[in-house]
Amino acid sequence: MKLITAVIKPHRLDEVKDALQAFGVHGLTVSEATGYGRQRGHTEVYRGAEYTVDLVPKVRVEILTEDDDAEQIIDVVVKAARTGKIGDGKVWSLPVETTVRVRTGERGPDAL
Amino acid sequence: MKLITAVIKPHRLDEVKDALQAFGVHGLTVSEATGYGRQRGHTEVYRGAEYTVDLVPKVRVEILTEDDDAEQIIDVVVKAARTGKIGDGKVWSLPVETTVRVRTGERGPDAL
Amino acid sequence: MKLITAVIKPHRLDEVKDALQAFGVHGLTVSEATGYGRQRGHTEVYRGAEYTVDLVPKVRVEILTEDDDAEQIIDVVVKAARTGKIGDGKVWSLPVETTVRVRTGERGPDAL
Amino acid sequence: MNLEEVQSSTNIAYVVICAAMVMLMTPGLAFFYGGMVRVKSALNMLMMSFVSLGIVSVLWVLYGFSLTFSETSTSPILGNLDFIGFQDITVDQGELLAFAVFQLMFAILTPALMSGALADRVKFTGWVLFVVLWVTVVYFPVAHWVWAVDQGWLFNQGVIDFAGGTAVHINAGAGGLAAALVVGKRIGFKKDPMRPHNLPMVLLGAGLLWFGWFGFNAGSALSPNGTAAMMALNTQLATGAAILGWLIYERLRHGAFTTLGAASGAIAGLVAITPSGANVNPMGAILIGVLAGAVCAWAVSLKYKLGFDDSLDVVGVHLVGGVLGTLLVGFLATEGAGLEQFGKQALGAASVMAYSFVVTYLIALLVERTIGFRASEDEEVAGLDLAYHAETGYDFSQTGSGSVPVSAVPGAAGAAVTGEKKVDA
Amino acid sequence: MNLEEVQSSTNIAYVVICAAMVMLMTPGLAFFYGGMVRVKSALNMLMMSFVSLGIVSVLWVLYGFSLTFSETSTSPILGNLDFIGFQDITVDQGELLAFAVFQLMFAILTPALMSGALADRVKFTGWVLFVVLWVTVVYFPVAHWVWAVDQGWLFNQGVIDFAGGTAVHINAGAGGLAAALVVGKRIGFKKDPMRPHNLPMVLLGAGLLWFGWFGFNAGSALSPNGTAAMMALNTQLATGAAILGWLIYERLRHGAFTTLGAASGAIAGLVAITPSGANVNPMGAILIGVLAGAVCAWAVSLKYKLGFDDSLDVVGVHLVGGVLGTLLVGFLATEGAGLEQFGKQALGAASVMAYSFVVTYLIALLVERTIGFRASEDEEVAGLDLAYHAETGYDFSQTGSGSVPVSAVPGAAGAAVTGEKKVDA
Amino acid sequence: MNLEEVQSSTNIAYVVICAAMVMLMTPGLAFFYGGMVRVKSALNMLMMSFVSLGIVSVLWVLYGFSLTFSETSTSPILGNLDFIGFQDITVDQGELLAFAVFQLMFAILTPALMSGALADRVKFTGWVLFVVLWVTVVYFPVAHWVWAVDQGWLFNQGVIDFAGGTAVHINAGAGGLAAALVVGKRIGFKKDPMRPHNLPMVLLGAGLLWFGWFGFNAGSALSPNGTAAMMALNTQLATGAAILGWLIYERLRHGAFTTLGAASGAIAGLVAITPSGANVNPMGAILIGVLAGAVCAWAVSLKYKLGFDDSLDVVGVHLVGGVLGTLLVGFLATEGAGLEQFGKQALGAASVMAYSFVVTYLIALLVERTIGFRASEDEEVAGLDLAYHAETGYDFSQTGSGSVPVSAVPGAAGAAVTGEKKVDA
Ligand SMILES: Nc1ncnc2c1ncn2[C@@H]1O[C@H](COP(=O)(O)OP(=O)(O)O)[C@@H](O)[C@H]1O
Ligand SMILES: Nc1ncnc2c1ncn2[C@@H]1O[C@H](COP(=O)(O)OP(=O)(O)O)[C@@H](O)[C@H]1O
Ligand SMILES: Nc1ncnc2c1ncn2[C@@H]1O[C@H](COP(=O)(O)OP(=O)(O)O)[C@@H](O)[C@H]1O
Repeated sequence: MKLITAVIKPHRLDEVKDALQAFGVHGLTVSEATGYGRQRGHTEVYRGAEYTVDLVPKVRVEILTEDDDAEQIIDVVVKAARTGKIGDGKVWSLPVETTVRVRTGERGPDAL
Repeated sequence: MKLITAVIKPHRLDEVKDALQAFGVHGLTVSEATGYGRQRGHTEVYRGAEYTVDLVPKVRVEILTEDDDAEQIIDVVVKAARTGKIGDGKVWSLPVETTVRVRTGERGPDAL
Repeated sequence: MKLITAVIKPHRLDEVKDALQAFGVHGLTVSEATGYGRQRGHTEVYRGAEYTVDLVPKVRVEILTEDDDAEQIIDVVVKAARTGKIGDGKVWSLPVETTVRVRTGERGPDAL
Repeated sequence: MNLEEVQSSTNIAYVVICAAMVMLMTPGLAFFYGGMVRVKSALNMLMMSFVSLGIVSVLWVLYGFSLTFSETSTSPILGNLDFIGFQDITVDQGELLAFAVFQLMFAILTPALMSGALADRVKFTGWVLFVVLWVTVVYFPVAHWVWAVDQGWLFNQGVIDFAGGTAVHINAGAGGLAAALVVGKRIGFKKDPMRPHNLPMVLLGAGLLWFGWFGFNAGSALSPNGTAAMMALNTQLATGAAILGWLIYERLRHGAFTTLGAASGAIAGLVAITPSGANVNPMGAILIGVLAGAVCAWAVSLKYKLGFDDSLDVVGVHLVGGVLGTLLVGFLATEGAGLEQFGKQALGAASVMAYSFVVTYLIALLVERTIGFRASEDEEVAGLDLAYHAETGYDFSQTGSGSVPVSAVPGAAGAAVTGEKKVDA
Repeated sequence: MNLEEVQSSTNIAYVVICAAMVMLMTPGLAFFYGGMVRVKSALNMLMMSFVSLGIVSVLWVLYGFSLTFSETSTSPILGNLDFIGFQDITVDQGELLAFAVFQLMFAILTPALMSGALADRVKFTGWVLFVVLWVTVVYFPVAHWVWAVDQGWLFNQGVIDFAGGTAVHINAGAGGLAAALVVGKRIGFKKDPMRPHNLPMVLLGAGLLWFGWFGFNAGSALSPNGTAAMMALNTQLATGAAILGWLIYERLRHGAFTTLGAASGAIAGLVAITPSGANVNPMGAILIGVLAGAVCAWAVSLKYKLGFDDSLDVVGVHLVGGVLGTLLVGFLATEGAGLEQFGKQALGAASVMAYSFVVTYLIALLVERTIGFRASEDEEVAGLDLAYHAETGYDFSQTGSGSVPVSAVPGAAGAAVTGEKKVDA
Repeated sequence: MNLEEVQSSTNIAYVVICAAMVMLMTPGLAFFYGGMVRVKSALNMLMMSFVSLGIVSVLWVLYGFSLTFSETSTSPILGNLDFIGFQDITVDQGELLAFAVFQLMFAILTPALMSGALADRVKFTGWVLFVVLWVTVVYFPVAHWVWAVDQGWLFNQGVIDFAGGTAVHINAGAGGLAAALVVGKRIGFKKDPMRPHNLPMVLLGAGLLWFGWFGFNAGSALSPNGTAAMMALNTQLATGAAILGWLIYERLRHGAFTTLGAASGAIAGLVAITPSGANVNPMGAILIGVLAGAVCAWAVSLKYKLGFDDSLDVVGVHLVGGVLGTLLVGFLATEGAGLEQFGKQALGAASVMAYSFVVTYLIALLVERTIGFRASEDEEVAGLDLAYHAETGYDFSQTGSGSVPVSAVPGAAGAAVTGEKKVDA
């Protein structure tokens, strides 16, 4: 099993979700994040004090998947999340040792 | 060392925390998430526009643990988080290479 | 590639960010979390009902890095995040299998 | 133009503006209560107050005003039907119209007060029916008893209730308790933490209530005179003193000066000074306030001791504060204070309390047995906002759409349009 | 001191306080609208209203009041320049001054109403220029038509518009539609969910609007009399009834009683009762309200059917509600109701609608062609708050600085100071 | 009933309602300030204002009103003790009572204004003691100097201060500066970003302040007349113009029209117009407003240049705006403008500023040396809300309990009940 994590632009979430569904992935977990890299933030002004806010809003998407599908899912996500402008984000995958579905206790591929 | 991640229903957090404490786990990290899988969301209506909101609120719990305890902890979490209805969530574990306690610089099991 | 995760005190984020930048890390992802361990929370009172709130606000920082830099980056983070009081947090590292830059599709070290 | 007309014009200006101020108390109450509940039912809490603005306004014209204040009634119990539909009231009766809109605001606020006892667990339709029945069977009669000049039996007994200690606060407090008993406890009562989701909103509500209460109390003089001015001053003094009373109690007992305590203390003081009017002097008002703050701060813990789930402390604040204020006038009145007046005050408090408790209990039972009052367990756990209002209170997410992908679904009366939101097209 | 002076004093007290209440409507509107948009442009929405408070106040003294209400104008179309700069008005003319500040608040509110049609996608400087032109070329003339006693042509036609059904609501509704057509749809209209980011804020806005509307409606009597009192009562009744009308429609059509519906219904009722004044009786007010609630609840779906992006339903609520209220007076007026009055009402509604639509369209085009009206795509996607206001609405993060490390940058006029915030030093 | 009585009734109506409006300014101020601080101390900021409503109300009756406005005092410095406890004031003195409650609201607001200079870093008990001492030793005397007709020395000098440029704004501004110097800078001042946690709340505060300020300014006429109406108009004009002044300055200097700037500009304009009353004409009001907006926009940067941490710019807005407004009347007064009046104005401004600064400095020192004024470092870093109020401002979490498992602990005065919340049982 693999855990694929994608840190993407918030307004691409819908596309990524739709693309994954079309591919056949029927579950995922989403959370809010901020980040920076090449893309930097913006300036804010409060009563004459100017701040640079470095961190840009991002969304983190996590998908548990069987090993065989991992590469394809990465490709699906990368394609759907891409706008071509800096700050599009990163996708990475980690090896998972155990997976359990809480409701049933099923393990491994059955847990997905 | 393992990192056990559980994505569970928000209102089971207390039970999971209590069960872990009873088991002897004395630290964990919690964050907010949303997700979908078999369980889908709900409909919202704003001035006649109806939306389906797919993502359901979840809570993510992360526990660093020694290898030997990992299986048991997974069981403890799964048991405490279970309601038996869809959407109960997933638990997975990842292999951890290094762990450090920031305050002291201790590594490995001592860092927990 | 490694994924270094640090759960630290919120007000140390600036220092950690600055230290990483000085070291040469030019990207990271940040999200909000809460946690407990040795450090416990506080008491809140609402119309005479007293609650103990166990979970303490933390910030999670994630850094993707090449294998060779991992140890040094961990040290940089640990040093910058340290206040010496309990609750300073944990840092851990995980092995990463694939990394992709969404914008270009570059993989591995080039994706950072 | 003669003197009487000019005075009448002044009265109308005064009462109309005070009416607007009292209107604002119901939204104020909505925020006061809404900030105190968990986020998942916050909108429902707000709606319980706002819908009262709708329902009672209509009933007031239909029969409420007539049942309460018909000028020709001879019954000590209830008005007659002379003012039904406001059929014969014209613009020549400016003061009567101003009085009608002013008093309407009281009739709206009183049932809304009870919603605090029922937070997070009642069906919205059940609440609507409950409000309709309650104002009809409880509020209109009781207001007649107390305020119908030379008609209502409590009025004729000489009970002092300037602006609504009995008719509004004791009435709502006792009713809230009865309804809470019928409806039962929230799931997780005494076990789960249920901390306020937005304390600044609670303070906003308290601030608006306080502002509007000047209209409520000082406006009840109906003509701007020394009584009105004294009442305005006393209102401020009792409220300020009650904040101090509550905060000091809380600090001694629980170790902190809480924001929720300051807001609650303000309301407790406002409640307790309401019956007195200008019948007490400024030092009396301060005494009433400081006692109300401390006593209500203690009284809110009764629900844990006695085990009834009066969620937002309608009993602890409105019933206890109302009784306290009503009784204290007996001793503190600048004229005629003493055991006799105290007896009258006790009679007023007790009879309203008993009537409201019993009848409200029956009404709540009736609602529960017919269309249902208590929400289902699933609705309550998921939150009433989604269950009855199909809405979420806040969306501060980065995506501006709640990080929630949204796609269209078959609506109540529409066709499915997959992949986008369904609209009324 | 004579009777007239005392009555005048009463009038001044009344109108000055009502003016303050109407002032509060513009912040109220800001919250009503601001809560409805996505978080990334919420401040911009608030600012569109607040800047109107600045711009129109100044223009009013310079020439607005004179163009609208100069006492010596003989034109049915526009006032003259006699009151320019308020040069000859002194403290001896208390009632005139009170009237001037009261009416100023209407002139501020009306352009602000249109901002709802333009949510999330216009340049702030474009909006500023638009407001300047619009009040000058549209509002001041139209208000003269309707309200300049014995001068304005609609006034002389006998159109009943007590407090602004035509001059305010139809005017803003038609103008908002025209501007929205010029500016175009929001990116993602009909596709993306755009749910309100803060519904309690919407209710706060509705509550403040409602409160202020008593000043707006009842205050328009200018002297506190029976008409004022009847108007206050009718205002409350229509608003309450409209909440019910909207909620019932929504429940039948979409299956839920929404909070946004309750708030919207209240505004629809307030809009629809505005033209009638005391020309309808309380039952008439309830009828107007319940119809306005249901009809507007239906009308807000028109934008999806017809495909124009009137983002926050200025058309559905203000134009439709305003037309409905203006026409219904024709039939429901307690005096002189009938086809003839209906004809006059229709004339008033149609002429204001046509004039406002056409002229606003041209103004919006002018702004777009000169300094630009529509925001750039990048600005719109990232949110207007950052683009034009360099601010973020909320920061609830644990770090107290938005989990966002902040360092100084070269500002508009300053040197870079790396690693810390740049200040004006 | 005679003419005088009717006029008196009108005055009471007016002053009582204006008093309610001024009361609302203190909650308004609480939101204005509360939205500007970081979330971890937002409740504390709100409480600093709310507790003033409690403390000063009580002190006012005990001795404050008497020290300020006793009718029989012959001292130019301070009132006497004739009104202590309001012992001999009865409902027959309606206008006096109305005046007492009206002026009480000013005495509440003024110390609350200073809380902005002390944001996020003072002990709550220290603040309470500070307010008690400050109103007693600074506010009551200074208000007597300026407003005690034919008694106060500044009044007798002919200083024009219609509604409180000196007694309220310069007084609070200078006092705020002194206290901020004693208390020291926030940890992280000039280094950490400290952005407002809730800008819509800031605007809400500004809106409520603006509304209430009509009561404050126009109400200060005490009788509704031409002066009152002119003051109402001028209040609106200066405020609107100041928004524009601030926004334009900010755009030129920092490249953005900020929401915080619009809100701050409004307050700057309100402050600056306060002393003039109807002594300037509408064009003069606009001039005062636009200057106040631009000058205060510049003045808020002084704290970075000079290195004092006046956290929420009490100096930049209230002191600078108050001085500006007070001096400008010297030149712009419609009657008697010129160097002589300017000299009087300068005397008034300077003497209040000097007295307030010095005495406040000593009071703050006294508090610091006795019960302590500055919070501990740990309390400040963790946030004052938890430290002094045992509360958290918001909980928008999914769990409805803050994602925070909560279990009972030994409370201040109770036994531990592990695993569930501890209640007062
Ligand atoms: N080394 C890294 N470790 C973790 N997250 C990173 C790293 N570099 C970038 N990111 C995440 O990816 C996002 C986009 O990266 P950025 O360099 O701005 O754009 P791009 O990948 O298109 O060049 C960042 O906002 C951050 O959340
Ligand atoms: N493939 C997946 N990858 C990541 N998270 C998942 C995946 N499938 C489900 N989840 C998470 O688990 C939650 C529960 O899953 P769901 O399928 O709805 O219920 P159940 O596991 O009880 O069948 C989801 O809301 C989501 O957060
Ligand atoms: N076993 C664990 N698994 C995951 N996170 C942990 C664990 N133990 C501690 N943490 C995280 O580290 C934070 C600090 O831990 P704590 O024990 O309080 O302090 P310290 O590490 O300084 O002794 C916690 O708030 C929690 O977020």
